[in-house]
Amino acid sequence: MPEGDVAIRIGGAAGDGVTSTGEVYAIACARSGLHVTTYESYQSVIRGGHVWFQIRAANEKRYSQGDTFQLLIGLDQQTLDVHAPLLSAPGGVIHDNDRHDLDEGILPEGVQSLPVPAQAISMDVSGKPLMQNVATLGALAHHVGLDLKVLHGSLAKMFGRKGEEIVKLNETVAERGYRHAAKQHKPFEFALRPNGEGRLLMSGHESLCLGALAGGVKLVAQYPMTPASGIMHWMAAHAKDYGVLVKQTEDELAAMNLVIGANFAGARAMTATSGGGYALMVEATGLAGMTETPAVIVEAQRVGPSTGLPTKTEQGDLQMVFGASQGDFPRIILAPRSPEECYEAAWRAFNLAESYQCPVFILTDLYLGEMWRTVEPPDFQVPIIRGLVAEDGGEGYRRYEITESGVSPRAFPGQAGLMFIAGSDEHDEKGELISDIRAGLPEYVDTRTRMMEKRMRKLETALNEMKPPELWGPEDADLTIVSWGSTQAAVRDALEILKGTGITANSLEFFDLWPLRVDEARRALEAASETLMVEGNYTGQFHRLLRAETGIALGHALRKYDGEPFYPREIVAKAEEVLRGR
Amino acid sequence: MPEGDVAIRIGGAAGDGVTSTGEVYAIACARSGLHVTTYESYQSVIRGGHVWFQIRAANEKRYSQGDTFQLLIGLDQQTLDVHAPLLSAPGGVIHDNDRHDLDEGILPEGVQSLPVPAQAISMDVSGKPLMQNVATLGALAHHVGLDLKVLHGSLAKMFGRKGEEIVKLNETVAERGYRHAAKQHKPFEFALRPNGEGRLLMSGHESLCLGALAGGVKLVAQYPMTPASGIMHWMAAHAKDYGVLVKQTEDELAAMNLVIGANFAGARAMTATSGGGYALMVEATGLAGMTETPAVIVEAQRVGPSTGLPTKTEQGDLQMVFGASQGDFPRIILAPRSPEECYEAAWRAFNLAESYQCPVFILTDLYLGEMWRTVEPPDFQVPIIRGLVAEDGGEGYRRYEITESGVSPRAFPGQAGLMFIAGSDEHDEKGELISDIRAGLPEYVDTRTRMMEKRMRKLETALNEMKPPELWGPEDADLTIVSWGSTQAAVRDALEILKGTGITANSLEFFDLWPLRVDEARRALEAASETLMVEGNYTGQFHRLLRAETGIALGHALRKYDGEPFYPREIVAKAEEVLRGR
Amino acid sequence: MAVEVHVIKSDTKPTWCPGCGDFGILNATLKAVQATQLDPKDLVVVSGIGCSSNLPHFLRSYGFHGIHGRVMPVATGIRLANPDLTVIATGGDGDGYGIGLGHFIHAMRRNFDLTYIVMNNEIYGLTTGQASPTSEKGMVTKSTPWGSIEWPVNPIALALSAGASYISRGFSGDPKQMATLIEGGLRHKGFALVDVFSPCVTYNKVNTYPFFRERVYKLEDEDHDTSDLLAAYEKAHEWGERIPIGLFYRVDKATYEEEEPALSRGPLVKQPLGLSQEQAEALIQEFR
Amino acid sequence: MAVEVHVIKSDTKPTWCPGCGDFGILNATLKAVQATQLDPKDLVVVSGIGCSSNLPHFLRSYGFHGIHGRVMPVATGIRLANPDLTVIATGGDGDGYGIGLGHFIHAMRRNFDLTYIVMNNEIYGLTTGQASPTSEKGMVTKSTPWGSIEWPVNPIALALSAGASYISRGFSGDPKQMATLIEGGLRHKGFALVDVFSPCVTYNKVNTYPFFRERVYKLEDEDHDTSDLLAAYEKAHEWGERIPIGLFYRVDKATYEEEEPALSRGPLVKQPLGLSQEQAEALIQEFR
Ligand SMILES: Cc1ncc(C[n+]2csc(CCOP(=O)(O)OP(=O)(O)O)c2C)c(N)n1
Ligand SMILES: Cc1ncc(C[n+]2csc(CCOP(=O)(O)OP(=O)(O)O)c2C)c(N)n1
Ligand code: SF4
Ligand code: SF4
Ligand SMILES: [Mg+2]
Ligand SMILES: [Mg+2]
Repeated sequence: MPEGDVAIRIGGAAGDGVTSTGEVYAIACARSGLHVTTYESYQSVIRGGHVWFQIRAANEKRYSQGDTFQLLIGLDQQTLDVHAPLLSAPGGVIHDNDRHDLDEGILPEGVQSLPVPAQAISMDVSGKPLMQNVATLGALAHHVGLDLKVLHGSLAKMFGRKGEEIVKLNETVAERGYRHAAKQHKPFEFALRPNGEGRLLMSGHESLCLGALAGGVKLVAQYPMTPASGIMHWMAAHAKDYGVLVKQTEDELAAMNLVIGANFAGARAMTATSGGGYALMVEATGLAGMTETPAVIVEAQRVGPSTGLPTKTEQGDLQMVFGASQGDFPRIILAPRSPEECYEAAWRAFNLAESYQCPVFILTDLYLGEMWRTVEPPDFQVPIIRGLVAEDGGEGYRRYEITESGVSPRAFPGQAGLMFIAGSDEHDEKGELISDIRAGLPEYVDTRTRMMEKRMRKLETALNEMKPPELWGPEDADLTIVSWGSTQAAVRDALEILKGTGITANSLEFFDLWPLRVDEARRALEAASETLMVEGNYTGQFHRLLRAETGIALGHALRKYDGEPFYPREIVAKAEEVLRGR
Repeated sequence: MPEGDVAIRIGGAAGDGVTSTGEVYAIACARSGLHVTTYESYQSVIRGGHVWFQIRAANEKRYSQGDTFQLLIGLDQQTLDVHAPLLSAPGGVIHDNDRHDLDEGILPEGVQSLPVPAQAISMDVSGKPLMQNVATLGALAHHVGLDLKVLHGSLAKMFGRKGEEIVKLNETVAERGYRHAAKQHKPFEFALRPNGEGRLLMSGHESLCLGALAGGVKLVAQYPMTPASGIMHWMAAHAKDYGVLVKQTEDELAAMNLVIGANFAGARAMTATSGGGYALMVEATGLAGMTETPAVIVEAQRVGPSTGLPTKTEQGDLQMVFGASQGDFPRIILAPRSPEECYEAAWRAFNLAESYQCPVFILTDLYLGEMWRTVEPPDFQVPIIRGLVAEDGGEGYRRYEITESGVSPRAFPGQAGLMFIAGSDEHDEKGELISDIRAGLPEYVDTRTRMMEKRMRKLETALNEMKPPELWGPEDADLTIVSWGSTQAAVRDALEILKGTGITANSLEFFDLWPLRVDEARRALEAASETLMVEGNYTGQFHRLLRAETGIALGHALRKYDGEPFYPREIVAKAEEVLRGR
Repeated sequence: MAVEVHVIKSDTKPTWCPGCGDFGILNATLKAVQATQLDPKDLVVVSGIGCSSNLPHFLRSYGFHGIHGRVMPVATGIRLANPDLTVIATGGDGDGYGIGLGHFIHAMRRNFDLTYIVMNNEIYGLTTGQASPTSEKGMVTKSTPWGSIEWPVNPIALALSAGASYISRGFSGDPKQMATLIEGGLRHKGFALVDVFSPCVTYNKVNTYPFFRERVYKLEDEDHDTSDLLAAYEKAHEWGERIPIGLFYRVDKATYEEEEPALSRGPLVKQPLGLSQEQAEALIQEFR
Repeated sequence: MAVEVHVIKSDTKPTWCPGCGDFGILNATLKAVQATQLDPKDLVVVSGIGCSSNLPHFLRSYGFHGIHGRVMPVATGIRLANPDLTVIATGGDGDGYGIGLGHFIHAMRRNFDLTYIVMNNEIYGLTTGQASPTSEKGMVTKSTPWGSIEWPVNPIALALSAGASYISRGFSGDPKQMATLIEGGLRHKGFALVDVFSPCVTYNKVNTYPFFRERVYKLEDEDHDTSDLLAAYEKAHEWGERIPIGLFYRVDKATYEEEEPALSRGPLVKQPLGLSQEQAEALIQEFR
């Protein structure tokens, strides 16, 4: 990593407090005005599993967790054994040598052992070993050159609700760790430039929740599932203050149907789940399509197939979401690239769902949803577009009126004179069934065709609101790296690295996936001299979609399906291979 | 229609006996050695809806129900009003003018009114009006030139289980109708050539059931859903004699999981459903994929989205089946083109499912599943291939052994020494979870990759057993008509018609859809001078798949989504338009 | 404003078979709605899929005719979005007690304030006659040509054990009692179940009008205490020669809607969308 | 052959939190299996998803660790394919009484011959602590930060009303009784439910070991008649100061497997595949 760009890693057993330790550090960095990105690796086990947390802080904006890390806090022996050999120099290992043995032989050159008597400090200050992490945090703050006061503030934020006394004890422990480190070693010359202008730090899913609130969400119905549960937890915690009804349902079938009922009644409602849970929403997705009821679905991907690796990341559900439910009907798929974009995707999703009266997906993943990143303060004054709504008491109201745009005026129960039945069977403009005594009669065969075309026209209308892929980097480049959704992070950082290799590359990033801006996509692909598609699944699900729509086969592909996010250097290596091959 | 090729249509209200009347006629034609194809149009209502049944009989093999019909039996007024104007000359309308009024003004030229006092005959013979249909059937037999004895035999087959007396009464009524018609009019000169060599008559789904029995099906778990219910009914009726356990489950989720349990235990088990029901099986499809458990799923498509038109046909679920469930895993998709091929698809599906230990779909549709057609007697000696199975008591058995083919040896509960746990979480070769305390550790990140690759390799191995598309007709042609599944029927008949127009066309037919024989597909498409894709859905779901796989965009598309099957002349018209446009 | 039956009845003619028990239920529902003098614009009738589930089309109110088995969550969603609306959920025995059984029980334990009318014909009608979860053991159907080998569900006993607060059973042959039961359900605050014996004249040749006429008796004619849970269980398990209809059990308890904090400000649909300046600022503070 | 516990116990070490109630259930299960002297090759342990559902990995038998909520249909499929196998179904309260509730009730009314052990910790463990269908009203969890507003399901009462033929409840704090209950279930012909209070020491701070120790009493210590349905209902609704554990109800009735004609020739997996010549000819006749 270049100067002014440092990643640290904290590892330990589940229950060791890896997450809270990392969080305090990340907050401290953000409050110091640094740009922060994080990645946490954990397991599908409640206690005892191995957890590690990487936090990157830099003077300039960065996107991914970074390839390398310079400092390691090892809270257990396994962390020292597994992660110490992976460190980059200059760097060090912060550990408590009263409790674990660091085999210095495994350290790369230029990486030092930086022992801290963390347990002893914690015992000394508080009489309990519980705060040993905080002692290592203090040491860490010194080594990277953070201000002790900022660290104190971050501890206060984290532990504030436990009372002032606890905060004080934590501060003392941190200070002792800091002082110990200061005596041992001068700060590394990482050239981080804390500047005091604090930044906001949030995860992709937190940002998405904010966007949903700004977009007027009124009801969230969900069944717990990693990595979507966090959305329910956040919403539940904020439900009272922000007037959101959070309903944990008995399963995902219920969640999706409940969201449809609520939207039918006029409340902006959403659900969130992961692939296995979404699989149970497939039938009701078609119900939303047919009844033209808005519905917002966050599909937070994780490793499949089936239960797979529940705590690991993948981009493997696009194909399911794209094909979900029998027959054809309009659907909209957004795949935000970053925590910032999660915010926008959320409020846009509600507007799109109500404008086009159809299901709208926000396709995130474990990596994006749970990564924390520093972001610019979001604009809370977002447009609220409720789409076509009928006036009370209109004579001869036709809920499914055939229009040029395909969009027909909605009515909400309680409105006078607009009573209608929303039906999952094919129906006419008024909403009357044509599946029973009318089916197959020439007149209604024609009605079916026209209703189908009306609904599908909404996709053409919606296309105008969809955003074309973004080309990032130089227009002319040796290589165009194509990606969608969260893979942006590694690609953008890879471009930075490539700059130093003499290769010019740019990044073609897709985020509004469906309806797809095919013309722009084709033009961009045709303009590329060489293309490399990077995506996190085995079969190249987006690659297939792109080819089906544009007919263009991308030159090269880099795919990952091991549960880990992309690392910039993997992309760099592949780019070099591709261009060497020319 | 050419000589020796006659279609008749019977129409009435649901409950009027349209189906049984048509069935007796179809049987009589089949027993007369004619080639029969049928199409029945009905509605999602139990009584009183409008039903019509078209039965085509010909001296030569035909595929579709045909474009035109020459004789109409009108059992109610609506039938006379709606269908009489659609008749082709020479032809006639058989109706009871004591009961309904045929407005002769609406008859096309050359079409005659052929009244029969059907109710009077029935009353006279049996004292009840119930057998009036049979009187019209008698008249019909005369008009097309069927042997009265054959009609009697067909009645005996149909009503045999109601007792000899009822059969006798029916025969008498039929004879009276026949004689009445004979006095009124000499047989039409349709040039049908009954030849006494009886043919087998069966529907697509009956043929599929036969194929499943031949292939060793032991358990069928299903939840009722048109048009798949017929499979359950047929199987239930044959369960005792053929040792098949038929379980109607509480829903489709249960059906699919039950099938997985049964296959895990070693019984060949299948389920059948339509789109909305399959939507509920999506999650468990991935379970079969991950645990490498065989499963055969008949997905009988009908009109979507959602409940749509439950009694109408469409090819709109390919995309759902293709994308079903999160993540990537091997699946096999067969789309038989004809009742004959349904038989083969069924037994092949079991062999493929056990050979590749994965879900295998048979994608039929309402049209194909319910159409009756005369077929050659199937060969009941089909190969039974159970795939790789471990020997009892093997030391160090690894259920998910990494092999070159991707296939690992199965073991069945009850086998000594091979105990293992099939798990939906990612696992190692032995079946132990790697999602909990191993997830994310470098060694197991690698295990995940290797397990994923092992599973996906099965698709490559299976490709060898998949059949390439069939090219029917002349190699060199002005136009290649591309279709999949049941659309073959109309395409093949369209080719016959095109022969008379100076256009040479051939038919490129896909039926083993996945894994797709891409090389052969590409070659065939590249060899075509002009291509027309014909499929029964709005967005061109197979078209999209073909383009994604081959990169080739087909020249033209004819799509239908009104619930009706394709008619040959629609394809002819489109073909003419395409070629005129050149 | 007095609401007459003809106002609530839609122009769409039911397509049920002549004699189908569902006609009686439609009429009883119309009568009950009229008795409550509910403005039909504030009524939503929600159903699944089945012959019975076509009912919403025959009322001139708002309606949602969803998918098979999911009537409960859709109805819940409507209630939670706007508790000013009266919600009638309806459908068949297959819809509610078969594929929808889980939702049914969870809805009851939550005590949502809605009325659920189940048109129980002990058969799958629309799919042309397969065994349903209430089909009796031994019943011959298309899917059980040698007789069903399953014991049927007992909806009344299940409702009791799930905690529904108004549990009743009617019979299409007695539309007057049924109207009273439905009206009682509409007036009841909490989950009201009205299970109705509704003969399918086409596919169920066992549980016919005469079958029920010979067997049913009214709970209100006997000394049944509708507040006694155990007595209700006892009645729920009565079957065979004598089959009770009427109100089995009723209890007052808080509804879900009453206890849900987000509804304390009124219906969700009447709340402003988006965030106020203060809310936005408070939120931002959390991320600093 | 005497089967020892160590033979049935797999080498895989449970990854449950130290102190988790599920350890007790595993041990009791091992003991019960041993007591029946079942050859582990003929045992299949089936589960869904959850902390509890990892249990199959800790036995050296066949196992199927499926998806969330679908343990019943998978277990059924195995039983129907091969009734020579003994099937234990297991999983959590969320798995069985939440998402899987419909299957649970339908399986009971069919009286499949299997034993279902539910590790009921009144919480969603694996997903880190949301309310479960058995969480008590008022319980604070991640999904109900202001207290749950739902009444919990009552699995025992539901099982009674669904027609299960062996209905019991154990407590992880009393592994001996639990082993007896599981063994009873394994020996019982028909559907056996063993609901177990299995404290989640990490996420459920209400229903702890002390909570149950203070409250539970054994039905066998009182004068409880396990053949009396109404008495069982009464006990099922007991909650609060005194909570009964033990066998609530038992009845002999035909199992589904016994009544299924296709199984009269023996297990499906032991039947020849394909058609005989005569069968083929008979079939062909139907289509002539
Ligand atoms: C997911 C799904 N599975 C199956 C069906 C087919 N289906 C339609 S109605 C019905 C059952 C009807 O029975 P019931 O609910 O008792 O209503 P009834 O027709 O008897 O009034 C079924 C299985 C469906 N529409 N959706
Ligand atoms: C369809 C689906 N939805 C959600 C999940 C996520 N999930 C995993 S375990 C679980 C619940 C666990 O609770 P419980 O069944 O009580 O088991 P416990 O962990 O408490 O033993 C959930 C919701 C899933 N795996 N599949
Ligand atoms: S089939 Fe039965 S339930 Fe359906 S409409 Fe006819 S009588 Fe009623
Ligand atoms: S989280 Fe609870 S249920 Fe899960 S292993 Fe830990 S103690 Fe047991
Ligand atoms: Mg019914
Ligand atoms: Mg639990």
